Amino acid sequence: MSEITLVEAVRLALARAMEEDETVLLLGEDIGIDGGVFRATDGLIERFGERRVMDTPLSESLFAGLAVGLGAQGFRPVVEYQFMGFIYPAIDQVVNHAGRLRNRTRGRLTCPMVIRAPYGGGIHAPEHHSESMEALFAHIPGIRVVIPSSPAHAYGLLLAAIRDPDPVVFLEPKRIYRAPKEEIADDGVATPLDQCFTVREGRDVTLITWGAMIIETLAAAETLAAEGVEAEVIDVATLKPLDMATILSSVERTGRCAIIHEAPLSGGVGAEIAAGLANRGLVNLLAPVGRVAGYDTVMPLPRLEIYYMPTQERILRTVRRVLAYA
Amino acid sequence: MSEITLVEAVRLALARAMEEDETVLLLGEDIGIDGGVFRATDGLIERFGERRVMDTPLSESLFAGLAVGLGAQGFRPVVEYQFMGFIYPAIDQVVNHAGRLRNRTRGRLTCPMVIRAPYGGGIHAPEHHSESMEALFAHIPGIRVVIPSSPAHAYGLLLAAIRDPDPVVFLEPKRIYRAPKEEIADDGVATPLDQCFTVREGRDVTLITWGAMIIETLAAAETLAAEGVEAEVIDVATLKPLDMATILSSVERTGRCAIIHEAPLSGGVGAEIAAGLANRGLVNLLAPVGRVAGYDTVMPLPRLEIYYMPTQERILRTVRRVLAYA
Amino acid sequence: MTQVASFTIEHTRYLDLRGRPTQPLPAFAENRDVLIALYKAMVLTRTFDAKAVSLQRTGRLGTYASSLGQEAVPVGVAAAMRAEDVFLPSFREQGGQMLRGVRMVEILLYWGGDERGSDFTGPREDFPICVPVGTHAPHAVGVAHAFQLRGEARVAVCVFGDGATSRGDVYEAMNLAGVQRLPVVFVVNNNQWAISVPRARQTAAETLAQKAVAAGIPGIQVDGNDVIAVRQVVGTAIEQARAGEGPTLVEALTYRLSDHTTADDASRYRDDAEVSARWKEEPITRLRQHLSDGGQWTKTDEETLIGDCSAQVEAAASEYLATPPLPTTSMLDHLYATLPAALAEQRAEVEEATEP
Amino acid sequence: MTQVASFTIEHTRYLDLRGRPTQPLPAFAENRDVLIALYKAMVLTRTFDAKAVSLQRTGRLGTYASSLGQEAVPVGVAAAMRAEDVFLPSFREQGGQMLRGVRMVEILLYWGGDERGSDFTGPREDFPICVPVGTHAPHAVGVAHAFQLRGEARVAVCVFGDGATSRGDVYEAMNLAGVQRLPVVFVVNNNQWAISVPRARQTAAETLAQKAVAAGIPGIQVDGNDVIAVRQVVGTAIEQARAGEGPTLVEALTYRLSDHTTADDASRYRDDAEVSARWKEEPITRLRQHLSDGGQWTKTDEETLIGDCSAQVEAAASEYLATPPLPTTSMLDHLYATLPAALAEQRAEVEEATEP
Ligand SMILES: Cc1ncc(C[n+]2csc(CCOP(=O)(O)OP(=O)(O)O)c2C)c(N)n1
Ligand SMILES: Cc1ncc(C[n+]2csc(CCOP(=O)(O)OP(=O)(O)O)c2C)c(N)n1
Ligand SMILES: [Mg+2]
Ligand SMILES: [Mg+2]
Repeated sequence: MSEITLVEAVRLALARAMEEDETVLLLGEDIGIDGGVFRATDGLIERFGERRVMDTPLSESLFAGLAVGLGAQGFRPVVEYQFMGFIYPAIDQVVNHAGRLRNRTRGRLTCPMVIRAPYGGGIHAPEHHSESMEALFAHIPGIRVVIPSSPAHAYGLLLAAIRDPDPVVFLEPKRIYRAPKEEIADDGVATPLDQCFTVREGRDVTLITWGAMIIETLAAAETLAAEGVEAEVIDVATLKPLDMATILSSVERTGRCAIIHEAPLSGGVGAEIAAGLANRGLVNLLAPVGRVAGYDTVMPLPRLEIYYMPTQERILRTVRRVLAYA
Repeated sequence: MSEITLVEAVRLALARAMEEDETVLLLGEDIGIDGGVFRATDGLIERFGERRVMDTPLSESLFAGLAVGLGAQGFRPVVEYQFMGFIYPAIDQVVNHAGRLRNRTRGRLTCPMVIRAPYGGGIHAPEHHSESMEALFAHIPGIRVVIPSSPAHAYGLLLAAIRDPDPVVFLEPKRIYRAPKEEIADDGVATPLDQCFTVREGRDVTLITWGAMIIETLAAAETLAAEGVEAEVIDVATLKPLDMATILSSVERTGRCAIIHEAPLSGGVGAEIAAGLANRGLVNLLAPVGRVAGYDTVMPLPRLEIYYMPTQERILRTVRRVLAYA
Repeated sequence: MTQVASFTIEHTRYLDLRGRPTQPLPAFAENRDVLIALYKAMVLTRTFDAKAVSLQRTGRLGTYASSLGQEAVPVGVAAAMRAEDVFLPSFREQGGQMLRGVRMVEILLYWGGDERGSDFTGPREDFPICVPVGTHAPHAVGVAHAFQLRGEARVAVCVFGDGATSRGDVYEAMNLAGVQRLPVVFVVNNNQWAISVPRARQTAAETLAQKAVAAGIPGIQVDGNDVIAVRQVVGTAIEQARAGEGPTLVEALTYRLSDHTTADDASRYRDDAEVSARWKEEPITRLRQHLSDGGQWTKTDEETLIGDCSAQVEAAASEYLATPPLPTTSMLDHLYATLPAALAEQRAEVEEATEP
Repeated sequence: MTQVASFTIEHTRYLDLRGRPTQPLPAFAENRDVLIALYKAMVLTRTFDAKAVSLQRTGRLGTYASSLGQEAVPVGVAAAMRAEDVFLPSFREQGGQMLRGVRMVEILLYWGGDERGSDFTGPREDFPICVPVGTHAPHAVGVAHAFQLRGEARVAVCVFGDGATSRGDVYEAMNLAGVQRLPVVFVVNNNQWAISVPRARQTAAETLAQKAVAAGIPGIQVDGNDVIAVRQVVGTAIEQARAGEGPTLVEALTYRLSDHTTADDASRYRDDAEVSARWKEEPITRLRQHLSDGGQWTKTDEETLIGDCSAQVEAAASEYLATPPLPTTSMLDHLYATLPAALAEQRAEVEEATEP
């Protein structure tokens, strides 16, 4: 067992899934000999051959639909969209077909497919390469939206996503692709979907986040701990369907909470969590629900991107407001 | 002045806008001699000619991008997507271009375009013809999302949308295309965007909705009134950017509220409203924020669609719970 | 300037407008039973369409897309397929679905607004009707890719309209099929109209078959009102695909004699004279003429057939009308393989809201 | 079978690999100054690319896409355009942007992560760089449509790569341009690679020019390393479009001698031998050879030019490096024409969060 990065964990999960189930296939741009622009599929074409690791033409509208056809035929295609900024042509197929093929045929045809894409900012990437648009998918019926926040979760959740009999959009926080590292036993054990994870326990305030923002959120929790405030930190992991139960039970104990995400504030997945609290958790709320998010604007080009993304300081500012409320 | 329907009001606004500004153009499938499948553009090709009312090939990916090009050149294209179920190929252009052309060129090039589409259920339409996916657009930076709830608003808001210098997604609730009717003076007066409308005043509870659900919501308010409960009803109208101020000030008075929409519950625009309340309105909330929405599933085919959409009964059930809470 | 590539598009027809052979018929067409089966399938389709339209007109069916005048396309295509092939229709190929074993009651259920209509008892791997125009072309390519991966001698057959050829995803699908030499056949049912948009406004291309050139695959035109030609040309394409020789695009030239759907009024945008003229080309009369010219079809045969078709269609309609609705909770029960815990509450709400 | 349509694709070249005419040159190429201007523009482009790559390597610029070896395409295209035409580049046409008046410092600002880089002082109606591959083809059609509506004799010129030809929206754009006979010229910069995907895996089509056949518009191939041919063939297409004769697709055959971008390592997927062989075809040496064969270019000319180009590029780089960053609130100030009230609070938060 050695320490590996998140992107290596993705690769490990892909290899494991392909090893154990020959219906698992990879499709996407530059995933073959190039190993993907982030090397998530490095070495897989050598290991599993061109039949199972297919470089596609540059046709983003097509991929998701191609996966629907393969899925209906019993394959488990895993499609890589090179960056989330190029995933939007998939939405038509995801809404109109992938998310409903099982329902509309009463289970006669199904779509056990995974759409993978790196997402999020913070790596000084070119225009259109840093967005977080997970909320667009989290509203679509019939699919799952899953985001890992660590190498171990990337491994376990991706295995679960591939084995899941329904379509999963699996978004990888590229800012933490290469660090931190984590020890992973390549044991083929999946991490459960549809479930939030409490990554830090605390009694004073609940911080809810996912993806790369786990780093700043945990850092903020440490800062608070030094001040004697114990923050509970929840990694949402599966954004759809959303495990409100875990969130509600935490807030029931802490009475206070803040939600942190990179995506634009309005209509982000944080809104759904806050709405769930406003409905089923109101009785426990001792303070307004804080949200720290990207602003409702286009992700700026690299020179300003750090001013767009939630920082530890911004998180602390909001959490302190939430804590101070009486 | 005579009573007209919502779809006639759309047509009236289009004609008025085309009359007063020759840069206004219509594009879409079957909008010419056929007048659009709902007749929204009936007679406009005869009046304004083929140059300004253009039947396009069946290319939904293209339309939004075509409008970006026309918009950058100073035209004001109004693009009809025949049904919201076919609008998804536009999302790529809306996220990656329309919503950001002004920002990325610092205002050198702009996109004064409108995307129109009928949306929503309740007319027993075929598969893919009844969805409400406004939330997908309401999360996209740089655009507006506007939904009228009456003929007068359709007229006024569409004029405002066309005159607005930025892209607007204008969704028309087709269930109320033909009824009720309303008197409209074709006076060219726009209805302000970025603003909610209080369509009924009341002190006991705030009901927040948009589009065709205004009918069931107002009916529920009447039922409640008969029982001595005065509901305030807010028509959101512009879903993005969202006028939380009006909503907050209403809930400040009533202390209780329910949000009603046809779209699936999770991640619907109702979530953002509830989140705003959980944050800025918490102090005033005397009861959990109720949400009455479509279920998190695919809109059923016509035989079950009435069981999917919020009814007056479902609204009343939730509102009564909200009222009963102490 | 040097010429670096050249292409031609060919057109095939076997029967002229009066049913007389214009060239030697393909072997299958020498077999009376085969031709009569094709004829019957077309007549059944037309009978079914008429009934569906009348059910719609009387409020007992939702919007419906008739295939009046175009029966030779779906019937010819389905007849050219093997049972183990996979059919991916658009929304106007009921004639082909029926021939492949989809029950008429299922088709009625679908258009009547009941999801069970897409849960065929018949060809279980065939795709359901596809409403978003052209979005099933990528599925066909995925299905064909599955066949290729498994080394199966099966073919995916995808039918779409002239309008669909303007959709980028149809092009993307054909292009990938070309790169991978997939066992898929694309058939354009070119009925000259996409609702109110005439073929000429859909594209400047002289033929729709030439859309194939962009994908580097063969494109060919066929008289879509000549069921012998459709079956022959599509059949050859299918067998080539089966043999590993890659995909083909077939453009079948026909004409939509009906409104676009029951929700449409074609008289708003189309001359009656044009429609009348096109009635002379429709496929059923043409084949009947051919059969009776050869002494293979009598008035009695015709009467028997009409009676048979009506009886079958009426029985299907009765079964459809007698089908009780789905339970309301079914709207959540088939969304995922297992209902996620997060949806349990909503399911309970559906039940609660619909309690009598 | 009857033949109903046929198509041919032609290829044009004027200079062979050693710069010797293979056929009579077009009129403009008889003018020394014109050829030298093309030559200078290509050398400036190459100098600029080298500087940009070195800025990136030293951490002073973001990811950058060099046009090494492909300079003749953007330069030839831009040279064929009029000032009032509108250029819609992909992300590898800096040579064309520069020739049209976009300042080098602006290009550096863009790739350095500053939005002002797309607010050209130069051709104000030209589109900024387009990163999502092929998504600007619909814009080009919109721009051309605007010209047609206003009756202006202007042309939209859109350049994209071989990879982009697999995108459905590029096809949809060409198809509409065909239907409306719009004044637009599409140029495929076929540099044989889309990152690691070779041309042959992008499509089974023998040429990319034949993608035009699907749209019913002319498609033509040109030697993209022969700037005379590019300028001539694209120029003819532009003038036809201007004259109302509709759109053309030009495929320019060239080769990407560099990595895809500075973020790429082409040695992972491409043989060095292939690259070395292609160095023999690159456009700058070829034109220099032609000029010196005609006694029109001396060693001194060359040295002066190199010095000039370096000086210009260094000046631009200094100006770029000295540009202070944008105010943080600018991220909200240009989103809408007027900041919506709902965003005022967020703007205040940006200010608050970035206070020193
Ligand atoms: C993507 C999409 N856009 C629009 C529609 C609405 N619509 C239904 S059928 C149709 C025309 C289709 O024309 P064609 O492809 O020629 O098929 P036909 O109806 O003639 O069989 C349109 C525009 C749709 N169903 N899907
Ligand atoms: C829609 C989209 N998909 C993927 C990418 C990532 N990407 C950037 S350039 C490129 C290859 C483009 O190839 P080509 O069109 O041949 O242009 P070239 O880079 O060779 O000039 C890819 C896949 C992108 N920018 N946009
Ligand atoms: Mg048609
Ligand atoms: Mg390329």
